[in-house]
Amino acid sequence: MSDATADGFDTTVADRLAAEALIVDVDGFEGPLDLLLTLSRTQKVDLRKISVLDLARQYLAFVEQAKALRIELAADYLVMAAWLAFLKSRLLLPPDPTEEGPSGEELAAHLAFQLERLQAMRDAAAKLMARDQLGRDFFARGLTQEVERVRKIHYTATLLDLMQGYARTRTKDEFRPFVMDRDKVFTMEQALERMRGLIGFAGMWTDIATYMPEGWDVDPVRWRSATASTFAASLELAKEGKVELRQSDTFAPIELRRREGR
Amino acid sequence: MQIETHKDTERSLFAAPPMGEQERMVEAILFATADAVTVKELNDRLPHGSDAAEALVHLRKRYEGRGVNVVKVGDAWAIRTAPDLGFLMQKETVETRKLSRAAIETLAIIAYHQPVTRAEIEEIRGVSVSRGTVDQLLEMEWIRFGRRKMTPGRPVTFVVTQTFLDHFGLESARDLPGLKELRAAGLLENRPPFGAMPQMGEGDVDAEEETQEGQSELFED
Amino acid sequence: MQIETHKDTERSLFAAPPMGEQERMVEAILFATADAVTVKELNDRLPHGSDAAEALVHLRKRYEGRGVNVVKVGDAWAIRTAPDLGFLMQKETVETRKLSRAAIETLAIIAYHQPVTRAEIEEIRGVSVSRGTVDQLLEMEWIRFGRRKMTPGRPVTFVVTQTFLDHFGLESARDLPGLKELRAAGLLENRPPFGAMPQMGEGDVDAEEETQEGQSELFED
Repeated sequence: MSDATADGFDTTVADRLAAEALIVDVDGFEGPLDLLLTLSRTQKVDLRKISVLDLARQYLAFVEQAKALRIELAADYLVMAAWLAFLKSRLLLPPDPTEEGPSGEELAAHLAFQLERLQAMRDAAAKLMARDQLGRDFFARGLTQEVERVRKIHYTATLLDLMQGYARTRTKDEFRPFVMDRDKVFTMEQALERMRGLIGFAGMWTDIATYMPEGWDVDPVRWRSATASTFAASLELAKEGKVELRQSDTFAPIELRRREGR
Repeated sequence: MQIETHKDTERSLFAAPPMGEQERMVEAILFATADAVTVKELNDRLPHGSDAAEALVHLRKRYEGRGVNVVKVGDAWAIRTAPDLGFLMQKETVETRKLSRAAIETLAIIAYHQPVTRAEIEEIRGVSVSRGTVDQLLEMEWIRFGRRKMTPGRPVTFVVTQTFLDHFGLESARDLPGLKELRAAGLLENRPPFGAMPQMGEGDVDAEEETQEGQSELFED
Repeated sequence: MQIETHKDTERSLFAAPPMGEQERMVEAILFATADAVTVKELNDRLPHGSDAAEALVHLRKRYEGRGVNVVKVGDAWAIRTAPDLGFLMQKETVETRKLSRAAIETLAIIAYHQPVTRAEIEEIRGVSVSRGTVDQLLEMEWIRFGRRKMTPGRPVTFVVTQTFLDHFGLESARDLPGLKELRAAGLLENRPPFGAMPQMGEGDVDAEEETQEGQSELFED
């Protein structure tokens, strides 16, 4: 830091005045890089040829002035000051070959690059804003026409819809989920019920075909169902010991008789 | 070149710009203004000495037959889409909807009983058929008018169209499966009143196996 | 080649309208809206088999030197009044929100360095970027989020939008003023700071190669 103090004395009156002017405006700067860029303009050279060493001196003088005027500087200004002091020492001292990291020249070059890049972006921004702008220099259509959305409805139906629709009209009935069609089935329960009522009269051997329900002999499907259930019911009754069964020959009629005595 | 002409206008403060320039100016104003602009307004906005009315004549001619035209709206002027291109300002969105139950039933009856009169449809459905339903089916081109019945009043009949057959993947209306086949295929259960089966279904009883094959094809895609 | 394939499709289906008609249609569509319309949108709205890109070439030529011009905005097209006639439009001028210096600089950095992370913007400006600045630019739809950087933390990037291009009358981000010179001077490079340098944002040191690739992709195709 002794370097910085020494530099404070080195600076000219003009520099100090300039630095003071900057300090008054410290709120107007957008951080240390912005301040450095402003300071660099006093060198009146191309940013590529700027003396980073001089710039570091100017910046440090600025910070000293601020301190002297008891102006609070934001932390990042002080960080930059410390770094520039370090950079200055590196630039002034002969390079130490044992030292690692970038050389003072490299650091200075990067700072110069940063300043140049920031300036370039500012120039670019100015050029951009100077362009003709929509709604200021050139204009879009004033009388716009909305694109009207037309909804077109496409109706569809499947063949099954058609079938079901037709069946509905023919049956005046809603379709139910598929269930077994029981119209043509004579269940064993039905056969049992029927035969229990009849066997009381079967003292003699009688063909079980005579126990078939009335009206079921017209439709062969119904006939088959009734035959099967009547036969099954006969077996059940025999098992219960209520009837006896006999068959004289293969495919001969099966005969049934009430079992006596129980 | 644009810039030069612009400079010309500026240089001669009071001389009106050339007519070509005035036309450009009117064009830009009509384009950018939200409302139609009167000749007076145009003249107020154009450089002193301009003749908006004349510029409009040229501009109007320039836009003749173009995609947009310079048109007079009341006593003002505007650039508007050419009338024949109005369709471009519409965006069609297609929505697919299931046909209503009434329409499906009506359609089914026509398909199974064609040619069929409205009275016959109503008799089968047990309810009157709304004009809208028939119109919808006609508009979809699924049904069309058949020949008139040779009965008193000579009522018109309806038949299904090729479009209908194409939609349902049928070669002819005769290929429509009968209710018997549908039941046999286990697809539905119903108790049709005896003798109510339509002709078309009955003819296929012998060809049961074949029909079922056809049906599964029909119902599985 | 695109045109060829287009024509092939068109031959197989319906004949596309003649090019003159297509030009009229594109003209009508562009006149109807204040926004730029992409070629794809145009093709979607034109009759099947049309070639909006070709129609645009003709239309653009037709409006050269006129009061309104056909301009390219990114991959979209719009009709805008000729910039030299802006003086006629005081009535139409819209008062735009005054942008802060920080916002303007941030915008320029995004435009010239895109895709760029917040840390990179802070590195260039030397100060942190306030949330409000970015929010304002996002709200104006002048910038939007680009794809994330493939670097640790996968930071989001910012890029400029079509609205930005339209506002500044740029055909593409490649047409930014002075872009070539800046690139030639190496000022668009993302040179990482040395470890010891004071820095505002965390620079994406590892992202150097990728960033440059991103830029060349954007600006050189």
